[in-house]
Amino acid sequence: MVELSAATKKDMFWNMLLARRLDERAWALHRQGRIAFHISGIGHEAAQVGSAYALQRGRDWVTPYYRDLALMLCLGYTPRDFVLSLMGKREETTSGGRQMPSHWSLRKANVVSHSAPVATQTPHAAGIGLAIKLKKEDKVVLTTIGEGATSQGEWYEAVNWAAIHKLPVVFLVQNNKYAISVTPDKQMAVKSVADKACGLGLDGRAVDGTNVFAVYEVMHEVVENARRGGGPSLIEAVLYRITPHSSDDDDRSYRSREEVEEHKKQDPLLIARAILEQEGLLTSKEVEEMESRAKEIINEAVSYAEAADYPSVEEGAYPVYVEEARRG
Amino acid sequence: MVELSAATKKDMFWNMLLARRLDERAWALHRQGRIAFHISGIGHEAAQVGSAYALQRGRDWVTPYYRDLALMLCLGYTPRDFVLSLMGKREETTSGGRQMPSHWSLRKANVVSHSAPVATQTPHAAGIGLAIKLKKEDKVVLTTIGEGATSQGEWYEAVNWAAIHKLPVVFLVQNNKYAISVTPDKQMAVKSVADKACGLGLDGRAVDGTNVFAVYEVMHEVVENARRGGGPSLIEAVLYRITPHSSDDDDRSYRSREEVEEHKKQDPLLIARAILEQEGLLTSKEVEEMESRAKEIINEAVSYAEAADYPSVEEGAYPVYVEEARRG
Amino acid sequence: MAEITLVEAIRQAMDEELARDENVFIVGEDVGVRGGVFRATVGLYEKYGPARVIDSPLAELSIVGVGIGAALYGMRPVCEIQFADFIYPAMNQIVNEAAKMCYRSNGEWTVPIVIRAPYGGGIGGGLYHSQSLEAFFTHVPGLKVVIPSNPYDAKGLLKAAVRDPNPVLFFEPKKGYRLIRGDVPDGEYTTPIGPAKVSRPGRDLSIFAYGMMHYYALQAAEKLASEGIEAEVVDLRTLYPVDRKTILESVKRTGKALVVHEDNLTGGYGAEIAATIADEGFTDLDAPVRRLAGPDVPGVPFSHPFQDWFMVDAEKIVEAARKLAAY
Amino acid sequence: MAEITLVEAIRQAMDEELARDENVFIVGEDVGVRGGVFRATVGLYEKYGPARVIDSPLAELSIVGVGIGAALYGMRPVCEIQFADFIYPAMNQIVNEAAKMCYRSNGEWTVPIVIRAPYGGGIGGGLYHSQSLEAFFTHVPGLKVVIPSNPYDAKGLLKAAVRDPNPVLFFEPKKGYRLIRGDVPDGEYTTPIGPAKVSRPGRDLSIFAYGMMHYYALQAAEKLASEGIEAEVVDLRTLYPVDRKTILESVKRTGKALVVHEDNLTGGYGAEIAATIADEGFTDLDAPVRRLAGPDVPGVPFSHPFQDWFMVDAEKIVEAARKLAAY
Ligand SMILES: Cc1ncc(C[n+]2csc(CCOP(=O)(O)OP(=O)(O)O)c2C)c(N)n1
Ligand SMILES: Cc1ncc(C[n+]2csc(CCOP(=O)(O)OP(=O)(O)O)c2C)c(N)n1
Ligand SMILES: [Mg+2]
Ligand SMILES: [Mg+2]
Repeated sequence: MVELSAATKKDMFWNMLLARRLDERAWALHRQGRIAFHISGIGHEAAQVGSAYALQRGRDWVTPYYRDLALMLCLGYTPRDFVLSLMGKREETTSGGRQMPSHWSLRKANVVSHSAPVATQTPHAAGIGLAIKLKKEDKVVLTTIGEGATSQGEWYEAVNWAAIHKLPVVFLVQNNKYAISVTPDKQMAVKSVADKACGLGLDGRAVDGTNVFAVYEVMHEVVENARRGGGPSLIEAVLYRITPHSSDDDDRSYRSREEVEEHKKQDPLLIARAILEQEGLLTSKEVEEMESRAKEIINEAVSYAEAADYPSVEEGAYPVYVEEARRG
Repeated sequence: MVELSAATKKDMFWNMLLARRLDERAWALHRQGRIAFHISGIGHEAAQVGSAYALQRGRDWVTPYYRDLALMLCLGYTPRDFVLSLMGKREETTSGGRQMPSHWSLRKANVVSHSAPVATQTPHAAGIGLAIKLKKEDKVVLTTIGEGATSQGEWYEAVNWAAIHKLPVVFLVQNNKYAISVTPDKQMAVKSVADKACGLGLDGRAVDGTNVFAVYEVMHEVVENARRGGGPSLIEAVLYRITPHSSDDDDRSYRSREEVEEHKKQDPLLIARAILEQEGLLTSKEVEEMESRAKEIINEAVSYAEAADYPSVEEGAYPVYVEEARRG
Repeated sequence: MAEITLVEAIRQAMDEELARDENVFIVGEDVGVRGGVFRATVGLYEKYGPARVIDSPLAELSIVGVGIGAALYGMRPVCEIQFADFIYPAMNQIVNEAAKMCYRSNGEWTVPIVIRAPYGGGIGGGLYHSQSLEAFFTHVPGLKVVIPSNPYDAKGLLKAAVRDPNPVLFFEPKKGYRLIRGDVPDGEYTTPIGPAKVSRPGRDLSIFAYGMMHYYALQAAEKLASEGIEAEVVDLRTLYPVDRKTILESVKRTGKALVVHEDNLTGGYGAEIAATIADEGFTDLDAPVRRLAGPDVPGVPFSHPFQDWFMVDAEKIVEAARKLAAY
Repeated sequence: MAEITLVEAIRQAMDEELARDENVFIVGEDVGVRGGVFRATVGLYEKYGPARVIDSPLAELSIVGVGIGAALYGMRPVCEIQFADFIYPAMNQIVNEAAKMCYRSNGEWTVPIVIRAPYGGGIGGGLYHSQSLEAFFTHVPGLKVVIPSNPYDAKGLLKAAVRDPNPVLFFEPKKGYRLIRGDVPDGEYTTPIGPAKVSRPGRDLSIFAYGMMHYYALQAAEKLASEGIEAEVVDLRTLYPVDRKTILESVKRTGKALVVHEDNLTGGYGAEIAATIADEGFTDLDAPVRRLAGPDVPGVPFSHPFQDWFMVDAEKIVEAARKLAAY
């Protein structure tokens, strides 16, 4: 594998930290009644940032899912974009306020718009992979998903396509142990999501999804393998959903506080920090600086978004067809 | 395994022979313009008869697919029923002439009505298995399908259910090497359909689908295992589709005559006969008797069906709802 | 008699049916310990156990497909689709299997299944948590499609649906889950699937509605009455097969018809009602048959001004009715 | 100019578009060496190779879902669904994804995909090889739905569909594949998606039809003319978004409307046409708006007397038109 530079490693940590603080702010805004909905990626940062850095960002393609805030920040999505989205403002970048928050789209970074019905993004990744292969290009597609959503036939059909045609697609499953309230033993009879690969004829591996560098290492390998024409891989990042499913959820009905507290010890942010500190790459002072930088950026984003306009209703009628698109 | 009696073995051979001759007659009727459509099970007899005999027939449940003529004959469907169906006559037993031929239904033998869209019968099998488990009964469900149709997400979701809940379902895949014109390498990246099982967490095995006794042995084992609460299995019966896909197909566009001729040497009927003759259980004379009995039965079926009435059109309006069913 | 919410009426219906018939079971995502994301099954897992209230894998096709299998065996599954928007993966099983089973087997096999799904907008759910899907299913012979507008009907219709030998799609106006309250008697009752109901008589025009829109239609009628316009409100309740008789009789009385739904206009459910009136009620008509519906965009957009723009409400009904009355 | 069959026109359209634009590719079951079960892609695999004419796994969801992905990347996939009856597994991808992509991304992403599917009965296909599915999709903003009735339009419309930046559903009347013949010019042309066409002018009533039913409607008009009834026949061609103007102008001329489709009546496509006329064309109407359609059963039953009973044909159109003209 490519050895990561100190600067890159710090950058990865910074993105994790920024994502975490932004996510926490979203929860705060929700408690304050300033936004109506938030779905959180807390606990998923290592899996996402480790994956993002394995890509040729801006060149490779991504069909993501709703927890991918940290991934998106690595790809050029900004805190301001996010808060605009939380508030449904006109300037909102993914949809002009049409979609719920965390339904990403970022054309300039080849991040495809996705919807709420889980797994629908997976066939898109296979199709993009097919197009890349037909055009004989050396790009890769990353698609992400939760472990629960791998129960959908849609996911199976998409992975099957990629395996048959040896498409340059990496299927990242963020196994956070819950699909809302449902645990993996009710989703699948295999011990690990990675085991699903053997029935589909592709490479499958599980990785510690709380360690950003471990994720990077595996993802870098399979991304480059795909780029070289080696075909798709299925990577399971094992982690834990630290927050309730979304701001609409009350997770006390289905899991104990103790269980959650126990898992907070495996916080990917703390783990990354510990590694960097141990390697002598990061000081407390630097972390403090990052913290205040994050706070500043996020404060600015919130003020900006709050002052921004809502869409005017006539715009809601468009663009149903491409001919009506203002920006296409 | 339970040792099969000589009588039973001969009976199995008889059902294979009857199915074969009936199937051949259907092709003849089609060539003569006396029927409009036929879809054939020639080459599939061993897989089906071996499976049928592994069931407690009339007690266990079956959600079949269109090639299962030999299976159906073992379960009490008659040649007369079949020819009535080929001709769309009023007395036709599966649907009163509403469905195309080979779309089975036989309530008295717990054979569920199925449709043409492939794989839709698989979730039904899982659901029946669930019901059996919920009611704590010791019945088993057999569901059959072609290898091509295992590409459907529907199939994956159904097998997944059965594996999670350890349902008493046996998934039999009749891998005849073609889905109309498409070969298995374009359907899946695994070498064998049986390999799909490992990704779903259930037992998977391939068996020589041209040898009725080999099929019986494996099927008997997994059926009884399921009955004992041991959970589902996936069995791939490897065989070859000797005829075109259906009477509408022209298979010369996608496979050579040589290939087909080569596979005719693995004719399940000839193989069964050779085994029984070698075991000294069957004489040429007995086979001749069976042949003339089959001819007689089939001739009778054709005359009967041809003389039978078509449905009268007013009946076509019913029964859309159960309340309108005449026989429910 | 107690005043309860719409969602509580639905919960009670399932509770009572689970108690009544051991063949009844619930299956869906998060219906178990979580009690459903809208809490429609709350307490049922604790009361009836994991064999009667089953947390499914996250896969709608199999929720319905497995339900159909169990129904074929004689069970009475009540399948929950978490949001109606997620029903599409199950379309094949609903339309090609459940709906056609009785007909295609000439009555040999039947599918007594209920598929419950919260539908509709106005709750900040954006394109994928706000859809109205009745138009996809009110075109499918073999299905019954029911949408209740109040707790009394919701309970009675859901209990009737569980006992119905046919597949029933039961769409629940999720915005009304806690908003709509009403009296429900203590004892056992069912409400027949089939008949529509004149929920408010009137002479100036007929308003045909269901679910959330019926709730608003009643509010609108109140307002209209204060202006001297007497609107007759008809709650369709069973959308398919539809009660054409009650519709046509109402038009005969009023001579004017306004069909209201929140789903987008073109090809929506209202088209069939309007078309029926334009044919069989033609000679009774004193005005064009009007439809008031959501705009023809792919869904309810998220941002709240957008959402308000999309949603039909009492005010918009008043306006449309006023114009029609003046025709 | 040469007289060719409907299916040959479709084949030519794909051939020419494959030649014109290297982003175009064909994907579906048996479209490769087999040339499609209806031979609509015959010769294309040999001519363009396995990278441009792709035999998919037997899985419709992924045919469309993978097609959408490729389209997002800038390709122009032409997806074949072997029979329209098998499109349901792909509903989620068509309705929730393809249709909503442009709107939900505010135009950032678009899905230029064509989904071809043979539809309709009269070919002995029973419940599952005879379905008409337009009503499911003519309710979905973001989609275009096209049904040609003759070789000229089929070729021109399919070429236009391939070039259209939006998702287009292209339903082909399979009974007409070899039955319907017509002249097609040698050179390049496209037929615009959108406008309906008055294919036969008349003054006594308007018949609105498409696909196979339009073919029969023309035959019926011929017969009616011999009885002194001048029927105007309108070929809708693009069902969604529909050309309301041409429809309403025709009703203005004739005062009477008969909407014909082979799909079952209730909630069928004709409801929207009838509803539009009952509203915007109300004052032009001299008679009830009539619909002639298949009976409300779950599908076309197999046995040939059943099939004849189900199918709308020229004779049944004549009869309905005669009654309406006499109203
Ligand atoms: C097709 C569909 N069904 C149901 C839902 C409702 N839903 C949203 S997220 C979710 C759980 C997803 O779990 P998982 O895939 O493990 O991802 P996670 O949220 O845990 O990251 C469910 C059931 C949905 N969005 N789409
Ligand atoms: C959902 C669906 N798509 C397409 C078809 C058309 N079709 C009928 S049989 C068949 C091939 C089936 O192949 P396989 O599953 O291998 O079974 P076999 O016919 O070889 O026994 C196809 C494509 C169908 N019936 N259903
Ligand atoms: Mg999860
Ligand atoms: Mg096969």
